[in-house]
Amino acid sequence: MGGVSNVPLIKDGKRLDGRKPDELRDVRIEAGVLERADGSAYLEWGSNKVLAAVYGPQEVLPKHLSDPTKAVLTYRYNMAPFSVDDRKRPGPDRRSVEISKISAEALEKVVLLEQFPNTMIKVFVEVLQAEAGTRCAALTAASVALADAGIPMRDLVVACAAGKINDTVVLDLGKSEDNFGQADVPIAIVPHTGEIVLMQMDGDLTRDEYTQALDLAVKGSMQVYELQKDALKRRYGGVVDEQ
Amino acid sequence: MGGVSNVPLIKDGKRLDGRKPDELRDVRIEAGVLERADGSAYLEWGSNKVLAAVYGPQEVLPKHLSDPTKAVLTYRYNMAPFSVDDRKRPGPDRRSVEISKISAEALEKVVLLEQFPNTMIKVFVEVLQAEAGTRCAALTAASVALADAGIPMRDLVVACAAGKINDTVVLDLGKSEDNFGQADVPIAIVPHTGEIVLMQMDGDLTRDEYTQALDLAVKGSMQVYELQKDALKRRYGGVVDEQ
Amino acid sequence: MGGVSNVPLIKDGKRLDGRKPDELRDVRIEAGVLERADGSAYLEWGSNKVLAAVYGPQEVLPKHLSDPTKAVLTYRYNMAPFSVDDRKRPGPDRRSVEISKISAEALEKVVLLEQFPNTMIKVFVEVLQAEAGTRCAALTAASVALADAGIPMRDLVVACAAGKINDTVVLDLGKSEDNFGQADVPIAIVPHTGEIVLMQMDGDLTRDEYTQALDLAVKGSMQVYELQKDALKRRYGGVVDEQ
Amino acid sequence: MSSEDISWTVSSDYIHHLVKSGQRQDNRKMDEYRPIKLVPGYIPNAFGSALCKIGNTQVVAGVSLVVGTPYPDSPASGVLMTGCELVPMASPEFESGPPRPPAVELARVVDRGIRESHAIEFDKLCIEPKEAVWMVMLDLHVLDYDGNLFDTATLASTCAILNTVMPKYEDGQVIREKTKEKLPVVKSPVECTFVKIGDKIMVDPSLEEDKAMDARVTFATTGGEVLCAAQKGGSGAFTRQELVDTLDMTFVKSKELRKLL
Amino acid sequence: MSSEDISWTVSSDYIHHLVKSGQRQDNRKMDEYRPIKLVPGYIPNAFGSALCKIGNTQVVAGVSLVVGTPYPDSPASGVLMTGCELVPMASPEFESGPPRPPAVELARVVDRGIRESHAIEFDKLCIEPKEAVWMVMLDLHVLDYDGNLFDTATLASTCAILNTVMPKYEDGQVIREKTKEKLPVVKSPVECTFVKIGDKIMVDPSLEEDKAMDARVTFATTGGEVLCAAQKGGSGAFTRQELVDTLDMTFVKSKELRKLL
Amino acid sequence: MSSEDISWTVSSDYIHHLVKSGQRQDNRKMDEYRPIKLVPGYIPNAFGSALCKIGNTQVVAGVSLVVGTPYPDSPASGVLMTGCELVPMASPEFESGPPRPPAVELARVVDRGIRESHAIEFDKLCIEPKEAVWMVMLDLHVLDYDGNLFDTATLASTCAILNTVMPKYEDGQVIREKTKEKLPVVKSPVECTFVKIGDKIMVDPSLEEDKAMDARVTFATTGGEVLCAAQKGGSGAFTRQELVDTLDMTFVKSKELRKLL
Repeated sequence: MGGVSNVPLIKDGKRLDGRKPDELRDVRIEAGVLERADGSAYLEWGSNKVLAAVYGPQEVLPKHLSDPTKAVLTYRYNMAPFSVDDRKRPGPDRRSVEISKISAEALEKVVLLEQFPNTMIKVFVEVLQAEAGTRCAALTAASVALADAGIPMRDLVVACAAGKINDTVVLDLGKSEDNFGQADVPIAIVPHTGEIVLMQMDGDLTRDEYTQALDLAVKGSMQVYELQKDALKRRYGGVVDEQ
Repeated sequence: MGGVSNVPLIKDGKRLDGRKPDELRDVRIEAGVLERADGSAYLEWGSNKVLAAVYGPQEVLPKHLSDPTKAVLTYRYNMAPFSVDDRKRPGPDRRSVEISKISAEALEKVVLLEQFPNTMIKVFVEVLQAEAGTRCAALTAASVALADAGIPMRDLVVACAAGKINDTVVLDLGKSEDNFGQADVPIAIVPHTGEIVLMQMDGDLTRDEYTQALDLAVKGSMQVYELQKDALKRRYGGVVDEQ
Repeated sequence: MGGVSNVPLIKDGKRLDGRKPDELRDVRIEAGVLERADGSAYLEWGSNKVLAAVYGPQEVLPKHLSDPTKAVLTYRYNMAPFSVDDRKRPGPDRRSVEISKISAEALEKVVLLEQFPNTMIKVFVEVLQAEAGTRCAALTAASVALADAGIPMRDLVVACAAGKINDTVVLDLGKSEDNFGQADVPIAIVPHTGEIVLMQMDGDLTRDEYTQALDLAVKGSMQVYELQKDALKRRYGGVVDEQ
Repeated sequence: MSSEDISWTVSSDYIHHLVKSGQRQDNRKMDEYRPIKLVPGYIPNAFGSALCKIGNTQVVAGVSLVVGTPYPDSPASGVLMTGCELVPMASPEFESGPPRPPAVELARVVDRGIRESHAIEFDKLCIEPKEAVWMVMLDLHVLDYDGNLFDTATLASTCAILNTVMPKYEDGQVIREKTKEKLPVVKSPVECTFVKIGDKIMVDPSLEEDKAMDARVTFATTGGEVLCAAQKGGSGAFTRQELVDTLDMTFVKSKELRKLL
Repeated sequence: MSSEDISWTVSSDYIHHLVKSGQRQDNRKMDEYRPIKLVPGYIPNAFGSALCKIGNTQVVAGVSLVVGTPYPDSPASGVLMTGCELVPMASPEFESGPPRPPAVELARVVDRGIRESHAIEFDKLCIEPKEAVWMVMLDLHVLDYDGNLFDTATLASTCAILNTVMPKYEDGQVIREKTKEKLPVVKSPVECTFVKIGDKIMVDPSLEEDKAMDARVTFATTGGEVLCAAQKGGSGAFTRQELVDTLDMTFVKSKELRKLL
Repeated sequence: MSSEDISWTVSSDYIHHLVKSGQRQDNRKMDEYRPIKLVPGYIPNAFGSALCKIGNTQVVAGVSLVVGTPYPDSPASGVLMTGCELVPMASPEFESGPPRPPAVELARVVDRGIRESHAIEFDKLCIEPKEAVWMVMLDLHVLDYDGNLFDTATLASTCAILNTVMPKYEDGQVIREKTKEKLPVVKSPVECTFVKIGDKIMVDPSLEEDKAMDARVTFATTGGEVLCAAQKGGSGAFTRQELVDTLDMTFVKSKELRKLL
């Protein structure tokens, strides 16, 4: 985050792309888009385009990673080389390793891993076009792909960020807001309980701004949750069991 | 390939090195040249110098690559750092990975892999000096090394290229012909049946030129096949069983 | 080594840091300095700072490296990035691979590996600050860490170097002596037998200079051996069993 | 032998059986492609891109343009570099990590089709001889593998380079902003892949046919019935006549493919 | 399940049991740190360094200064690069080889604390815009892992950058000799880490608590009650209120930590 | 324990038994080399090269000359870089992939013999101080491993640098064409390797002796009875006297080896 910046990002209560402070970018989700994967989802969030696929539960390879008490969940966040302006060298960098780690931990809270001991559930997310907020988009898509694969879960996980620009707490930072803003707080929640399973923050925030950001991000997450459920309903033509 | 080029490569029906269009460079083959390998061959083809070694059939490591229905054949084409003008960095590059893959596939057609389930046959070729046509030289040497190792085969595999220079289809491109020519068509055949087990092409060719190149490369291959058999006869002092 | 050099390194019988030709730098050893390792030692040798840790005997991973006749001993010499003036890229370079190999071989002479078949003993040495002579400092510390871990040994191993500067054979080269000197001969010995278990040399030496250097390095090693024993006595508050 | 291997053996026997009686699993004719969908500019932020679907196989090709040093032996020519990731999303057989032989072969066969057709006018990509040229970074991202990657990836790639626009270049700096100038592309190479199963040969192999195939051949052509690259794969063999016949068929099918561009 | 895994399971059950009754294994209060030792300049040869011990956890941070090219989007700013090796000396679970996810996360969370606090005045590290800037290479070397790496590594790092002196720079060459000029550091970021075990939350987790924890949260703060970075980890969850409460506690404990610098 | 390991154990016992009675498996004397064959210029295209065979061990050394930047601490000196691949062709124990410890040790011991003898006049390899110097890339390619790699590789290497000719250098460009000017080499370092089996010491170990040895020592010498490098290996030990005796023997045998150059 750039610290205090003179770039004007809000004018007359509107953000550069016309959104209100508490307004999400357009989000579109489609479940079941790939032939080979056991479950999949395509998600557009603003200009972000991500694809998530799930394989498993399946045999654990290499075998010594196997856990007799529960399934092992792996998560691979990957950016296509052409997804960003400066071509990204193929293969994992440190940023994607970190995102993969905390995203796997977030999903472990809801997936009923203990039902599938000695197996592996693999989640793959490919970012095809990136424009701020890809970790939230990826995790949101992954959660739909898990449901599409029929993996039993306590609930979906849904992610959304809030941030601070021009000293104002706003929802879902866009690209220039991410570049010139003052703080970003991506979170992921379990919608039915409001529990927070992923949370990062960078920039600078007072205690009050932080609580505002948390509350706003939860609110945004709940809106995206509706779109997740819609996508699954469209796919399965019925009512999703909300347990 | 350089496309249409003004470099004169044929003059008065002769090529720069004095060869006729359908003439091979000198080829010299010797079987059984290494102590440690189970089979080996040394081959000079023009200025190319290649050495092939075979180990196996032997235990498969790592074990999960083992196939209960047949032997696994691996092929490693490798260039010594000093084999080319610009020092080659040690280790496989994409070109040698591709050559290794299609060369292994070519040999799989003739080696009686089904006689050795759960084993591995390893073929290693080192290019010590390279001057156009190393993949054909390597595969030709590998085939002799397999025979020298006593691995049962339906037939040898023999490789040779044809190409196009100055709008003429010619046999076995040399280095400057490779650099300034219009097309190259390396193939490998099973001599007894004439079947084609390796074929690549780059440059530009009409349908007729392509068929001419195929026929010329088959003709060249049959000449090299005689030298393969000679090498094995010299090594084993008798007649090679042609089954 | 720089060959014949005009840099004056000895003046009035004293070296640049005031030492006499046969004088060691200050050496300080402390055993049992880490919580997690099974054995450990911290050693300062002049400005060198090294830390050694030992784990084992423990299960061999991967299993196929297991030896049914004895324990496998591994040794990892590693320099921290900030240990040298020009930041060292993390990870093993060729120098540390070589040092690790010959140091493991030196320890294999004294550790009673045959008492622990099918296990692994791992020695790790981290060089935190480097100033000539780190391989000797590391091996000396490793040997104390092995004793601290309670691994049975025939004897400790102790290492020290001699070298040649300004045509004089001297003990334990310092940094500028290493840079501008004429030869360096690091050795490691088994003190009770005087046997030499590690020896390297570079620079130029006549036969007589070489034997002088060997003898001087053995003498230095015996002094350091006393410090190793002191460190173990301080740790265990009693007399070390010298078998 | 894992259960997956066994299921492929069963499937492979079935395919061989079907093919012997002149049929394909999805009732296609031997010379018939599955439905093809091509989306130019699929990644709007990239300088060039396309999504291609043949049947359920999906490949995205994206083009990045960077400034680099030319090769010493062609100091005034741009450079093409083709990379391929067979990401594990696309198939249970694909694994993370550096490209394995199938990914390397795919990238190199697609690259050869484009390079050897002289589709890109590399001499127009020189900025300063010996010093700076445009490097065309073509990245293939396979999202779903349901057979015939070569033809799908080549269609996506040719479509992507055809819609590539150049970035701005000012004062020795690349400005990441699109211009109206297009990447100079003058040919439209496409590739046709055939597999041989038993003694039958068919175009556009499905996943099951890819697995069951004895041998595979791919021809890259430009317009005007000119062959510019070829690659045989698989542990089986072709006769000379089969290669000539598949090349003839290639000229026919390529025209259909080229119409999609 | 190896014998080590089993022993951890037992230990973890024990920790859960203890915590339920409001106790910690070493009798600490929930908001109490273990003893902390900080040795500035621990590696005299380095341009900046420190050893930090919290309990038995030991981390050395070392700073190297090298001249490099700035990033195109900040052509007049120095660069911070934070690396971390979890060397196998420090724990039986750590392995040699390229950094694994826990090492990457540690390096990135420490880096974020320093970077986002704007502790280093990067604009003062420009030598020649677009051409040459100082790169601050911060290397974390974990020697003994007994819990709570984040806070230990951050204390060592902040202490190291605070005592870093600049090398000489003459005629476009770095002279490896220390000057009297210090690295321009204007803030003292510290991090506080809490773990949640069952429904209890405690600061500065021991090794056993790190293993037994359901969820972890780390807050980086500068003086003046400003939050500059945060990271949640672990497969458990926090409520909104728990995050706000731990942040409040962070402001209190950070003052204590900052006194050590 | 695989069947190969068992066969080596048997072979090793046999060798120990033989040696105890003062014999070697091939009836050589303790101070006798196997037949040596040296082919200078074995790779005519390389700037320098040689094939060396000692017994059935075969090593090719090749020299490439490239222009590079000098090290900051010797800005007017050329650079020697020695690489080694123990390609899997040469022995069933060698594996593909990055060099393992034995390959690293081999490359470094050969390199040290050449470097420390001051055989190459590095100060004559400066093109432009601080900017450009010749880098001598010496690559060792082991083709058949039948014992005693160190001496074989060093003979091949010294022979290769002795026959190395310089490329053309015009207008700041290397022209890959040989000149009449030779690489400035003024010494002929060779290495002699001994192994200790039980209490016997013998020169030029065969493969079986390499496997059975307790300890190994290598001395590199130049003419005039000057020692320039040494390396002890193996898990056994030498006495002081043994090291002095083998060094004396080295001076004798080195003269024989040097005659082959």
